[in-house]
Amino acid sequence: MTRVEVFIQLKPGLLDPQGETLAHALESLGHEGVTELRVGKWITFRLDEPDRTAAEREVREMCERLLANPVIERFQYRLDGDGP
Amino acid sequence: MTRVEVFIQLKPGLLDPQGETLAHALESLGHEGVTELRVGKWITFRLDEPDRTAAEREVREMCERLLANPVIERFQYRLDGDGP
Amino acid sequence: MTTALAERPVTEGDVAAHGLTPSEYERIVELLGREPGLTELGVFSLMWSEHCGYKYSRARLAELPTEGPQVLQGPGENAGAVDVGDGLAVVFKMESHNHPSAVEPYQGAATGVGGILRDVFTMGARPIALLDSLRFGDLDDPHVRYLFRNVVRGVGDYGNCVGVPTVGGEVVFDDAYRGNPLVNAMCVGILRHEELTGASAGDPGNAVYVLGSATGRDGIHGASLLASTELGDDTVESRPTVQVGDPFTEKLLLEATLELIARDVVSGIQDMGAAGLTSSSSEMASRAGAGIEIDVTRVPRREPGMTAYEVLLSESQERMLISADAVNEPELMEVAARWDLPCTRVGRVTDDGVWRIVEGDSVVCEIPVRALTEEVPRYVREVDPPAYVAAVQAAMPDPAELAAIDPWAALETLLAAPTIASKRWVWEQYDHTVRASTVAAPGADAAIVRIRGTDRGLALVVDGNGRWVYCDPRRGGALAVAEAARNLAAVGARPLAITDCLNFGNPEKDGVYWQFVEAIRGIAEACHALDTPVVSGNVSFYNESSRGAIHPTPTIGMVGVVDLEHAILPGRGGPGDLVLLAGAEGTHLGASSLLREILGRTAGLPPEVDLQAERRLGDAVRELAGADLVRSAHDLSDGGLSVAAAELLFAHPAGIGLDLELPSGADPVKTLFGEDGARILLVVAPEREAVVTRRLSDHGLPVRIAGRLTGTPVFRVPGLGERPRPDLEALWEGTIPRIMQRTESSR
Amino acid sequence: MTGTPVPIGVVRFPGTNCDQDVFDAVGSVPGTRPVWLWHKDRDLAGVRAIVLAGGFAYGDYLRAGAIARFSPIMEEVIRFAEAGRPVLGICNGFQILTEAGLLPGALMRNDRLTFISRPQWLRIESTATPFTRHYRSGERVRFPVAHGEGNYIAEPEVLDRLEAEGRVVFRYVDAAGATTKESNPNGSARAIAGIADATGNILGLMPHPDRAMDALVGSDDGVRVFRGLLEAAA
Ligand SMILES: Nc1ncnc2c1ncn2[C@@H]1O[C@H](COP(=O)(O)OP(=O)(O)O)[C@@H](O)[C@H]1O
Ligand SMILES: [Mg+2]
Repeated sequence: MTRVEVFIQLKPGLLDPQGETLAHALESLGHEGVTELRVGKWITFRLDEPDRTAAEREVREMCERLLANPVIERFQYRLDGDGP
Repeated sequence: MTRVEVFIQLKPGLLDPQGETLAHALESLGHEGVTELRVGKWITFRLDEPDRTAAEREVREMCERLLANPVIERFQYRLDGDGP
Repeated sequence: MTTALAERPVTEGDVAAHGLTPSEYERIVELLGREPGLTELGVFSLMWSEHCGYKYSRARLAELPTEGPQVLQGPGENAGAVDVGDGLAVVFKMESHNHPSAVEPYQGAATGVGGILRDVFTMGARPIALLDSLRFGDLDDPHVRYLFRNVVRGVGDYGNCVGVPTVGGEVVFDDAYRGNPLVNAMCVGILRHEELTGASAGDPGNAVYVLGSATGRDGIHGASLLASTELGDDTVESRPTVQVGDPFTEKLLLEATLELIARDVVSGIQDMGAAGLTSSSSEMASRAGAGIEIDVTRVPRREPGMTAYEVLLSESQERMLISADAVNEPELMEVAARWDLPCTRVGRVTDDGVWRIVEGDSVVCEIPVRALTEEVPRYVREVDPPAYVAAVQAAMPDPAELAAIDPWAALETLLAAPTIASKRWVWEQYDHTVRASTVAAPGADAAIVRIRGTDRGLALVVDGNGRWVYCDPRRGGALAVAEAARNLAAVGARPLAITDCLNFGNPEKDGVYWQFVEAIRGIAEACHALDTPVVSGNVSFYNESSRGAIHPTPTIGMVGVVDLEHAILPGRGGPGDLVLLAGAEGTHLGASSLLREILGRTAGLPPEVDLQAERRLGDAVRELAGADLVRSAHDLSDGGLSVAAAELLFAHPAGIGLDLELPSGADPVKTLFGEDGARILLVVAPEREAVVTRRLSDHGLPVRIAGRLTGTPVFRVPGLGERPRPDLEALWEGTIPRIMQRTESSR
Repeated sequence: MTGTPVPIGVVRFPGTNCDQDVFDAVGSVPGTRPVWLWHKDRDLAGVRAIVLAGGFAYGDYLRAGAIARFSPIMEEVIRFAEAGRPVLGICNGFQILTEAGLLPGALMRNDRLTFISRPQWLRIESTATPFTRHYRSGERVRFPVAHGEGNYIAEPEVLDRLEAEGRVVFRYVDAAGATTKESNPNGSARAIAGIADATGNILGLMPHPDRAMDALVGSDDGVRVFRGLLEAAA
């Protein structure tokens, strides 16, 4: 059982209306120091694929085909505890 | 400048229809080994607060007050590269 | 000051890369009296593109009737305006967002809705309704399902958030649209005559402001590259230019804009849509016969390091260009601040007729305004019908093949065809009740929204049949207008005017150009005959993919008025009521849904249009409605009498059934599935049958008793047998939800 | 009703889009005077009752109602509500009331994952609130629903307490009055469409009584909600 985390965000340069609105809200709550705020997705699951490389290949394919929208989003993933 | 990442997820036990639908979609694409899939939020920003403890206190407050809804969600955060 | 000429000289390669012909380039040099700079070249390539400059369509569009006593504002402004009495006017327009939706269906559809909303509220009108006209390939294709789901989500999320009800529309599925879906959105707004505002820069000396979102690199070259070229496999390349919509900011812009106009603070205001700052500023100046000067360094940016070129051509959404007397600046800023919208002074209106762009203290562009807006090259040519037409028209199946069709199997197949099946799956995702004014919701032949403060409503519909236009563009164009008018008649409404969205392939190809010319002829003829001038519209060319051009698809958005007390609403009446067929018997199967769905063929000629009959039918039904002689109605269209009767039945409570009678000796297939126009089914009380029949005859219309509503949920055709209503209804209601449960593919 | 009309506040947040519908609904009841309340203000202008209208305050970004809940006006609304004065939250207004902690639970994304817009049958489960006193207990009414995040959820104990204390005010049902999977538009726990606080003076519901004020647009079942609101305010 591999524990998988996928991180998805709008491509840089694309407008992130949610992020902009949230940043303003935080500011008006007194958190002035917040910049470059982006809101993305965090997807976690377990994958029944003991072989590390196979698991990695499969996760990448999931991201490209379904989890992320290649037109406007970019993704990262992490298997078990390893860094993104 | 502290780089902040906030991770928000529905509390365990709460039904996550979006997660279930995604899991089904993955399965029908041939990814049978996927279980316990949850869809959450990944919020990233920079915080202009050099002092580590102060930054951490501020981020925690943001999460508790606004970013997560304690009734249905739980959160984690990470400052700069440190583990969640 | 340094000038544009300081940029490196333009090469032949640059000219080609900007999609300009050598002769167009010569014309530019002539107009400028010098070689253009690179930025200027980019500006010309946009403003002279079909999308902004209408270089292929303008001359032909002139054939459309645009005048009438009811017209307050015809084509030329952001939207048209028509008088609806009580000092009120309805403002409306339809626009396409086809290529952006093909590239990114959710954002493409959402920003399409955003753009058409802005076109209406910049006129000073409050948007009160949206409609959408959609075309996709075959739903069995996983990618088509992906496009369909996300386009519908995009239309819904945007309109729902802004708070404008989406009250009607249409969806057609045909392989002809597989590589290139169509997403046309129509917005309808209302205002008092005196609030009608233009997008003119007004007097020289006015200050120019940008209101709304900051400018990013969104959609650079979107208008020219996406809308003025075919979608090829390299479409991937245009993907980084995807625009993301922000309906929340749009809602703030809407309120701020209407407040500014009500307070008379601005002299002109225009959406920064296709070609962004470039087209909005040059068009505003052009309308005022003035010049304009803008300093791009003052335009708020979302990203660092943007060039003047990028700022000029950016298509970032939710931005407005405003011209106002500088003395109003404090009030302008106050309103903007209250709605949390950035507002920045970026330039001024001048009297030299020059479109001047400066970056700090250097001049980037210096172009006569008219060169960008009036001197656009116009191409007119005479072309012959393409070869396919004769072939398709001749390809009718032989009578034996038609006679072999089993009517029940055919009806079941038609009801389950996604194009004919219920679109509930779509409109349940659209907020169609916000504003608490929706009298006839999606599901009716035309939507009705009440006009607040009056006892009348607006009746709204969009219609278009690309298959018919493909088989005979002229007839198909006229039939689209006729069907829209018939849909309004079926709710008791009187048509006022139309907007159109002309979706075609590449006009540089003779065959496509011919379709365009012929279709406009047909639309013009119908608009003359039905007295519905064209007050606004949009042309979308280059709807092609590696698989060729789409079916030529003009979609017609028609607006009418109805006296709410006498509106005909679906589902009224009950067992014992008669169903009358107003209009002739069906016989025509050419280019019909039957051939398409049962024989898999697009063949033959579409039915003939009898515009006088359509007009008489409309007059008669409105007269009957006014006298409360009709309980409910449904017009005949896709699938003919049998499908219309079934849909009429499904609008009634579950316990109701229907007996449908065929004239003795009639050919069942032709009678049940013929798609001849000028026909409406009327539900009337038995005791009214005589007077209704007489009144219809007085209008010179054939009429017969086509059946009756019964108290048992069965659909019966004496002589042919019967089917339980629930079985047929399950096919009609269940098809799209069932198909949409299957997996999808984003590629 | 005689005397000077009773002022009732309608709050406008950026992104509220049913404000005019609610303003008109309130104003249609003889004896009331609808009053706009602006999100940036801290002054309730002497209103005797407050309605939080539907829409997409702050675009519903992050979570529906999450950002609006921190507007200056909300501090006053919370004080007003805690003083036992009538507060009605419709759709987005209900979401804001839960985010503000004035009502328990939360509204999650519809289980169907899509926006749902349709006429909806509801059963009146409690007539003990001022807003529902003009209905019969168990009566069926029809209001439109139109939302993407109406899936009501709360801890089981909370749900039990709401039921026990008669604070479940509206429940989703079908035309026959039964609660079925199809009759529940969003997956709400126990088909809950609207709830009240312990005093009954704070009511939140997802369906739109403000869009059910005239048979011409499908239903006038909502009129009595606003009549009750006026009486509670008077
Ligand atoms: N995309 C859509 N959005 C909203 N309503 C739609 C859409 N597609 C179809 N409808 C509604 O479904 C009903 C049937 O549509 P259609 O079959 O095109 O009607 P007709 O054949 O009478 O023109 C109409 O009320 C129409 O408004
Ligand atoms: Mg119709």
